[in-house]
Amino acid sequence: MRKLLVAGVGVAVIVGALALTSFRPSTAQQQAKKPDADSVVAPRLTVADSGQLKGPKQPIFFRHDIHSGQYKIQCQYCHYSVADAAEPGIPTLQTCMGCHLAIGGSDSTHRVEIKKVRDAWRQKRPVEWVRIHTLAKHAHFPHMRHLKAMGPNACATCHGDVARMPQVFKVNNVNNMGFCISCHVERKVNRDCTACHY
Amino acid sequence: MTATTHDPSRPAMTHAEVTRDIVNTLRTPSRGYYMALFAAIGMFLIGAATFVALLKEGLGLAGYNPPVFWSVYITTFVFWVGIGHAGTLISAILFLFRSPWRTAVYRSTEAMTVFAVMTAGLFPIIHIGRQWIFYWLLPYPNQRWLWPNFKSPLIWDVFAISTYLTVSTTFLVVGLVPDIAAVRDKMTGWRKKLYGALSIGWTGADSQWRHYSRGYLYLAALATPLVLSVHSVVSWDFAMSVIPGWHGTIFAPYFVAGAIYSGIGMVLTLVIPLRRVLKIEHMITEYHFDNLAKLTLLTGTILFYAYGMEYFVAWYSGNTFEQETFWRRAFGPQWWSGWTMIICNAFVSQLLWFRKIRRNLTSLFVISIFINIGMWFERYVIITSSLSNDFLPFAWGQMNPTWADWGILVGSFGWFGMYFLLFARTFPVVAIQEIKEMIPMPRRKGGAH
Amino acid sequence: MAKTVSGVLASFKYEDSAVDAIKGLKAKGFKDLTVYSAAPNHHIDEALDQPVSWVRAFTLIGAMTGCAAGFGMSIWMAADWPLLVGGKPIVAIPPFVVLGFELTILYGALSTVAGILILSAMKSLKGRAYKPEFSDDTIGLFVPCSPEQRGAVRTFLEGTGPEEVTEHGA
Amino acid sequence: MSAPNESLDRRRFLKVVGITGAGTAALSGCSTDQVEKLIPYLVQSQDQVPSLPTIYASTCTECAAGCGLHVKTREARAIKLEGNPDHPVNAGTLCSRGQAALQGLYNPDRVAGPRGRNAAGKLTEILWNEAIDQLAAAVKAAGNRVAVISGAGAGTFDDLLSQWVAAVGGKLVRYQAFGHEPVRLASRKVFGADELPIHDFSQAKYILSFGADFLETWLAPVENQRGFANAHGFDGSGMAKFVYVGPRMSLTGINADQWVAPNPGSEASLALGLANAVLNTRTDVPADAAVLKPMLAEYGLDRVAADTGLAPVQIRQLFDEFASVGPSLVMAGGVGLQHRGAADLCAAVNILNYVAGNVGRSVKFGGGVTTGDGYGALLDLERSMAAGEIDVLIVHEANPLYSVPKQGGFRSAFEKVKLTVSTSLFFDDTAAASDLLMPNLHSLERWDDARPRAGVRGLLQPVMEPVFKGAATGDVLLQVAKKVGGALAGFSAPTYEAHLKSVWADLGRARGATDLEAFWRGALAKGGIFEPAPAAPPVRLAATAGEVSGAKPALDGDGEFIFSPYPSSMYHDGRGANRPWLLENPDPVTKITWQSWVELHPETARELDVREGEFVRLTSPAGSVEAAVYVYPGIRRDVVAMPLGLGHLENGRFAKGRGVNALDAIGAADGQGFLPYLSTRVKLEKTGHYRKVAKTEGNPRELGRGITEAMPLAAAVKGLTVKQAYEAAGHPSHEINTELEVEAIEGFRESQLEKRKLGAYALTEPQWGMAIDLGRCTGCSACVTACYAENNIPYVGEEEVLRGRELSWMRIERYFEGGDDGRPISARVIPMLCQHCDNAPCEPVCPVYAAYHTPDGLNGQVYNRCVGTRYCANNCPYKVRYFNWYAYAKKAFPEPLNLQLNPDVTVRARGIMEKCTFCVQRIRGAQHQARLEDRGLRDGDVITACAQACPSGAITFGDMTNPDHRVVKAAKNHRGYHVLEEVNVRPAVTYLAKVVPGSEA
Repeated sequence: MRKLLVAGVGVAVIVGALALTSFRPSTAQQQAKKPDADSVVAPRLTVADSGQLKGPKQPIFFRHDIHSGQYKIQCQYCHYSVADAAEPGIPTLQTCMGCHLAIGGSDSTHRVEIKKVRDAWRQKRPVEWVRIHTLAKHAHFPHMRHLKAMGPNACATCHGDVARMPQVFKVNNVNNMGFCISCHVERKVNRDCTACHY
Repeated sequence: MTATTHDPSRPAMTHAEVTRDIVNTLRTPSRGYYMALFAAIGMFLIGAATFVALLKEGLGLAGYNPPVFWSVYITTFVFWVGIGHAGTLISAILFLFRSPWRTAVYRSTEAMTVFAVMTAGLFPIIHIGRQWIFYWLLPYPNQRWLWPNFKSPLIWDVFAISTYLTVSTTFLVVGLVPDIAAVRDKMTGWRKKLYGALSIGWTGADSQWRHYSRGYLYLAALATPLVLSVHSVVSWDFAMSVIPGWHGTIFAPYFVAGAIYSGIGMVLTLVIPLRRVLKIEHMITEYHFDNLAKLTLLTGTILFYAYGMEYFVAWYSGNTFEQETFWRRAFGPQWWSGWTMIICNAFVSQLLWFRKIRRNLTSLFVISIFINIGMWFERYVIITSSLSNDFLPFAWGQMNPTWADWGILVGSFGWFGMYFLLFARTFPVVAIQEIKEMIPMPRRKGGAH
Repeated sequence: MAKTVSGVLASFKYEDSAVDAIKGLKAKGFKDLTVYSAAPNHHIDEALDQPVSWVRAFTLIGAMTGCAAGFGMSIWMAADWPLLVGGKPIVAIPPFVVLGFELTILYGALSTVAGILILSAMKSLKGRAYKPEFSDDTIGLFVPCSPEQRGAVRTFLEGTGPEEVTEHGA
Repeated sequence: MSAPNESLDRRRFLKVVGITGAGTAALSGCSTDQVEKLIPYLVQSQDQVPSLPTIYASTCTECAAGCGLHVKTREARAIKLEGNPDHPVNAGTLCSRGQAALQGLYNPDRVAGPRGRNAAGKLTEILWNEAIDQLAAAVKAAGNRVAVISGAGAGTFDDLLSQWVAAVGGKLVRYQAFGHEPVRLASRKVFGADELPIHDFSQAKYILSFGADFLETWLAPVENQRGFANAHGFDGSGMAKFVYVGPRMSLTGINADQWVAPNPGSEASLALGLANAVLNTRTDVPADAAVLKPMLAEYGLDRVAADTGLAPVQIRQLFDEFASVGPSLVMAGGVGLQHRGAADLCAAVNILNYVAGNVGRSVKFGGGVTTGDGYGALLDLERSMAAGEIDVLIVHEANPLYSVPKQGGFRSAFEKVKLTVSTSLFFDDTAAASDLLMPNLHSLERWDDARPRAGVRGLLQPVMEPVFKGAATGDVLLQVAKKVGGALAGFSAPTYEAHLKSVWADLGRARGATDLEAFWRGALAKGGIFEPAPAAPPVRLAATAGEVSGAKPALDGDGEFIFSPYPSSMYHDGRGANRPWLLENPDPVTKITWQSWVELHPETARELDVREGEFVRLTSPAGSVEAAVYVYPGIRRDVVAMPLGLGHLENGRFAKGRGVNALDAIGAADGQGFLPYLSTRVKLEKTGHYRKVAKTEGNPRELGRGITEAMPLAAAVKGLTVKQAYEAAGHPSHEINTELEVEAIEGFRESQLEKRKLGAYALTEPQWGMAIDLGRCTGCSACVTACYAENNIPYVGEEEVLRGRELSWMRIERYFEGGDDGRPISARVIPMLCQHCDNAPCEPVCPVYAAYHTPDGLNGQVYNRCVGTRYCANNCPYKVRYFNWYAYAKKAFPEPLNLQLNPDVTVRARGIMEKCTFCVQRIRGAQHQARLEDRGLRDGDVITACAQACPSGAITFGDMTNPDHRVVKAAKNHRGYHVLEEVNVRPAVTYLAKVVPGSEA
């Protein structure tokens, strides 16, 4: 009988506690770590390794760590509309070929992948990349506003240190509203619903 | 004074007989009972199927016709919440008033309350557009950092209904414990074990009765304001709006009276057959029904007044919107529903002025059916006809219910009946210990006390 | 099986005999009697005359907690993310009264039940003799006493006209 | 783009419009788990930035008016059509039909590619070169037995076509169903000018229309409406009076200040009577008008009264008013009043305009507006087809098998032709009967130009890759020419695009342009070249001017009712019948959607004992039609009317078998060069069956609730408010609250305002507001279509409309006044949209804050938060919240219609509430832009879709806290009022009371 009593009391207490307490969802977000220039040397990987790497396998084993890390190509070079439009813009094959007409790749692992790009270009067949950061269709995220406010290196705030990723993976669940809000509260900026939802 | 007495509130029985007769109600039931149970389950399945269809296709299946955005579902919701009120009134308020006649009936009415509110509780979920996220109405911590809007009457509703359900359930269970113990001591085998567990070690020792009686008193004291508040809150779902026909200050008392009226109607509908089925006619007697009927008459008359007052205010306010609404309530496209409500509630209840009718179970039963119908229509009229024609004539529209509306309505009765029947079969529907409390124990020396 | 408490159990069909027995025993200075009855019975209460139950304290505290919780929750949550609706103040007390009220009742009721359970559990009935008919039509009276005293108690009880008297415990 | 294009199938098309994230608007649901592909463009496109709109200028081909378009494209898909602000005809606005051209482009029932008849006579897919070979062979064989029916307006294509036909010696008939032939005939008769006049409303002080529905289908509706609004709208000092003469109040009619309904056919007599009155009273009549005196003298008051059956006092009043007020503008020649005397009526009106001195002022000739060769020419062709003199018939941009009444022999004649070719984009009635389908490209997919009038040359350019395997008919002609050679050898241009460019090169040279490429690109960017019309010599009366008769035209049959088929403002000549936007957008007068109906006068209905929705059969010598009755007080008792445009045998899933074709009840006979629509009497009998009429209206009367306020001109000039006007007119004061109450309300509001100033709500943001001038609004419903287009509003279809579940965020409420109480029947319209109230009743009742107030004064609706309790909709006094009872959006946009969805707007899922957002997506877009440019918002940065489309410019939108925004001035106007002010919800939308001439409102 006593056990039952304890249980009974417990329930009452818990009900009370629940209504009173309310914890904040932890929305720890990974801050932009400035890749210190020299240290970045992309590891040698073959497409075979891409299976082990985090993040989805892409039709072409494109190496952000080489392009943006090792060779320090600005994000905006390929993601051309990120500073003036809501959409960052996915580089066209033409953009790729701009360099890869000339650059064939330093070693075999690169050559294989670059060949894929050239073939696609020859066959006029766009590459179908697997999307990693997807936002629900009812949320509108204007990239340009965020770059305007946080500067050109703001990308890592949400996308993580892509410059060190052989294969891009999702660092933050950008589709979690809490992820956006925690930042907006912290920075004391607009929290109005219709800023994103319309 | 001896055990046989002229006080009609005290059945002329000994404690032993009381226990025996009530425990007998838990023995193997009649065929009639099973038929009733299966009927209820069948009806419930109809409702369930309809709900699945709603989930799959959308609320469009029901007869909604903007501007009528609420209709049968909310109507039925309010109907069931209302039913609940009679139970708590009888078990709690009359307990405080120490009115003797409640004893025999309060257990069954209280059970009715719990199951009615359980039924009502389903409707807010059924009627919303995205049923699968109904829980967004609850204030639970979430990663979106969002809370519900406590200024919304609908949130008040959520709290009122869940509180009401919890409290009346507690009240019922607490009341049951000593009786379960009594049953336990009469049972054998697994039944004894079952009731033994449920009686959480009740022995009827003075050390238990002492706190029990006190606690029960306070529970009643808490339930009393609650029962009055719940239907007030429900009425505010409407009264807080700007819609002519809803935007009324008398809504709270009006709804509470209506709720009790409908509740007692349902009590009559349930108890009249129940006492026969369970062979407890000698415990629930004409005397009790007479009192129930008087209560019905009182609340029915209050409703009569409220109806009149609504029309008076509409006229007296000079508010063209109100006037149009009430004119159409009586003579508009849905006049029939308006008149059903007035006849079934305002007029039929007046028959109870006659003692003959009050004490004749057949007539009472018929009247109770009228009350149930009338009170369902009252909510239908208030909700549907008020919405049909509000401010902008261009946007007016009439709704006609479809199978999806009726399916859910039928289902709700099935769901309710199912639980009630199972309860009547499993637990004493008459409060053993309270009856005994009223029957003085034999005294060797005799004489009054 | 808990070890039984040593004592004498008497069962009465007649209310006044039970009352006499209780009075008598109290007069003899016996404490901690346990009286079983199928329904609360004020004659027995008088005979035992015990202080009023403390359940009310539970009720009061629970109710007050609930009231605080109701208002606290609604006010804090409204202010946590201020959203304007219908031109009303962000923190508007009148609507929050409903929340305060509902939780008052809810907590009040739940803690009352908790009170009943806790208080009646304070006094353990373990090992005290009990008979099924106590929940029917018989009043039971258990007098815990040392095996030595049993005889005396028994004889006293038999004098008060019980149905039967039995001794318990090793 | 290369001509007949085999390689381009839709799959590739979809790749080409490679989608970046927001590219396609998918249903708003929280599930984003499914793997999504990112498909970039192959080549960096010069003018496409993902998520930013690109605007191309083009020209509308939905009617002959030739309005200029701005085509808004996103990720290389056209998503919205807007007016070209630089264009002289429509000046930046657009009508419903023009906007719905988008649903022509993406119409799921377009002919996907060339089709030919196989052995079994079934139409089957063929290749373009096969099709061209077949046509070429046939043309070669046919020699000069080739004919072309073309609905293409004047322009380079038309020129090419006529040269082409001339080269083979064939027949070319330029035919448009609504060709306004009578107007043209009259111009020839009275002024010897073979063209349609251009009407300038701006100076008119008195507007008189003899059945000319200039707001719907008559000549250039958008231009007319703009002019009408400027003339008839109250400008602070005065306004023009508008009198409508006709058997029934059309959309144009309900906008009249006075409706005159003479005996059908007697209008000419009235017009001549007016001319006579002017001649007798006015001194400033042109000298040469004297010759008309004897002829006009016949039309004295008595004669006119006898002819028209109007009360002499009313005629007298018209005579006096018209003679005294000037300058005026008189119009005639509407399809609805096209009886056998239509040419005479138009001639009479010409004379009236002439004597009133309007010609050259409000009625201008020399615009060179022509509308083809007319119905007469078509019937001639029919004869030679029937006689077997035609071997090859090409039907281009016309649907004669629908628009020519069945009773005539057109279909049989058509079937006699050896090879019938249809270039229609859609599988319409004519295409279905043709042997060879060579679908043209949509006007948004091809190069072309249009020459609606002198001085205006609009350009059309492909704004996106073709959706289907069409081929520009211009290219087809050239290719055929190459194959045929011989007479056609002269057509050497490689493609039609090249031909067009060369033509424009000449235009450039003619204008002394040195850099032709720059000239071309300039024109392309501007949408064409717009120059003032070359000065034309003033027209004078022709010798034949006097031969105008006011005699009553004949009517066929002996039924008791005169049958008046009239053009629907939505379906036009039937081409709108397969566009859901137009089907669901209620008829501006009857508010009926998706159905055909028969209009009956209430008393007639009472006599016949028929109620709304009851089916009746109209029988004339030509045939019979059945449709449900709509009881309409705005029609003569002896007339029954029916809208044209529905009742197609084919023409796609939405149109096929929907409604009935009113033409089935009239004869196809030629009334000297035009089709006399109003030419039959019909018998009316009940059929006994009934169907609810799918109208969006609940109750047609206002019940004195002051929803659409109006004030007399006298009061308006004095600058009175609505309330004052009431009192001035001696009406019981329209009191809302007593002084004390007002004080209390204000005081309370102040305290509330203080309390709510929390966080974002410090009222530092702009507060968006709108003003709608009911003096300008005509109820044309262009705003409604614009709203559907901008906000991805799904249509719900007939069945759901019957349950009142349409989702039109912006709706036009139409209320009738008078008619039953001695006052003459009239109608008032009011656009009803979310009022974005400060004290919005919908907000506090939402349990989850899905409806709430944004810091910038919007009434926000967060779709993804909404759980669908629908309390907000119940509690909205304006009933402007709409619920997704089913997943409407899922079935409303069948491929490829879904490509028209606006990526900036969430497509709403099932079970949630939606409503007008003041185009919040446009507001946010403008704010983003302003922020990037480090500046604040300026007036005009944000224009809502409705305001942008409104041809009358009745809607202004802006920041109410910023005094230099026009909306602030508009809202402060003394005519301003709020609907349902007594509910004290503080709407952000201010309505400006309508002004009616005279001293009675």
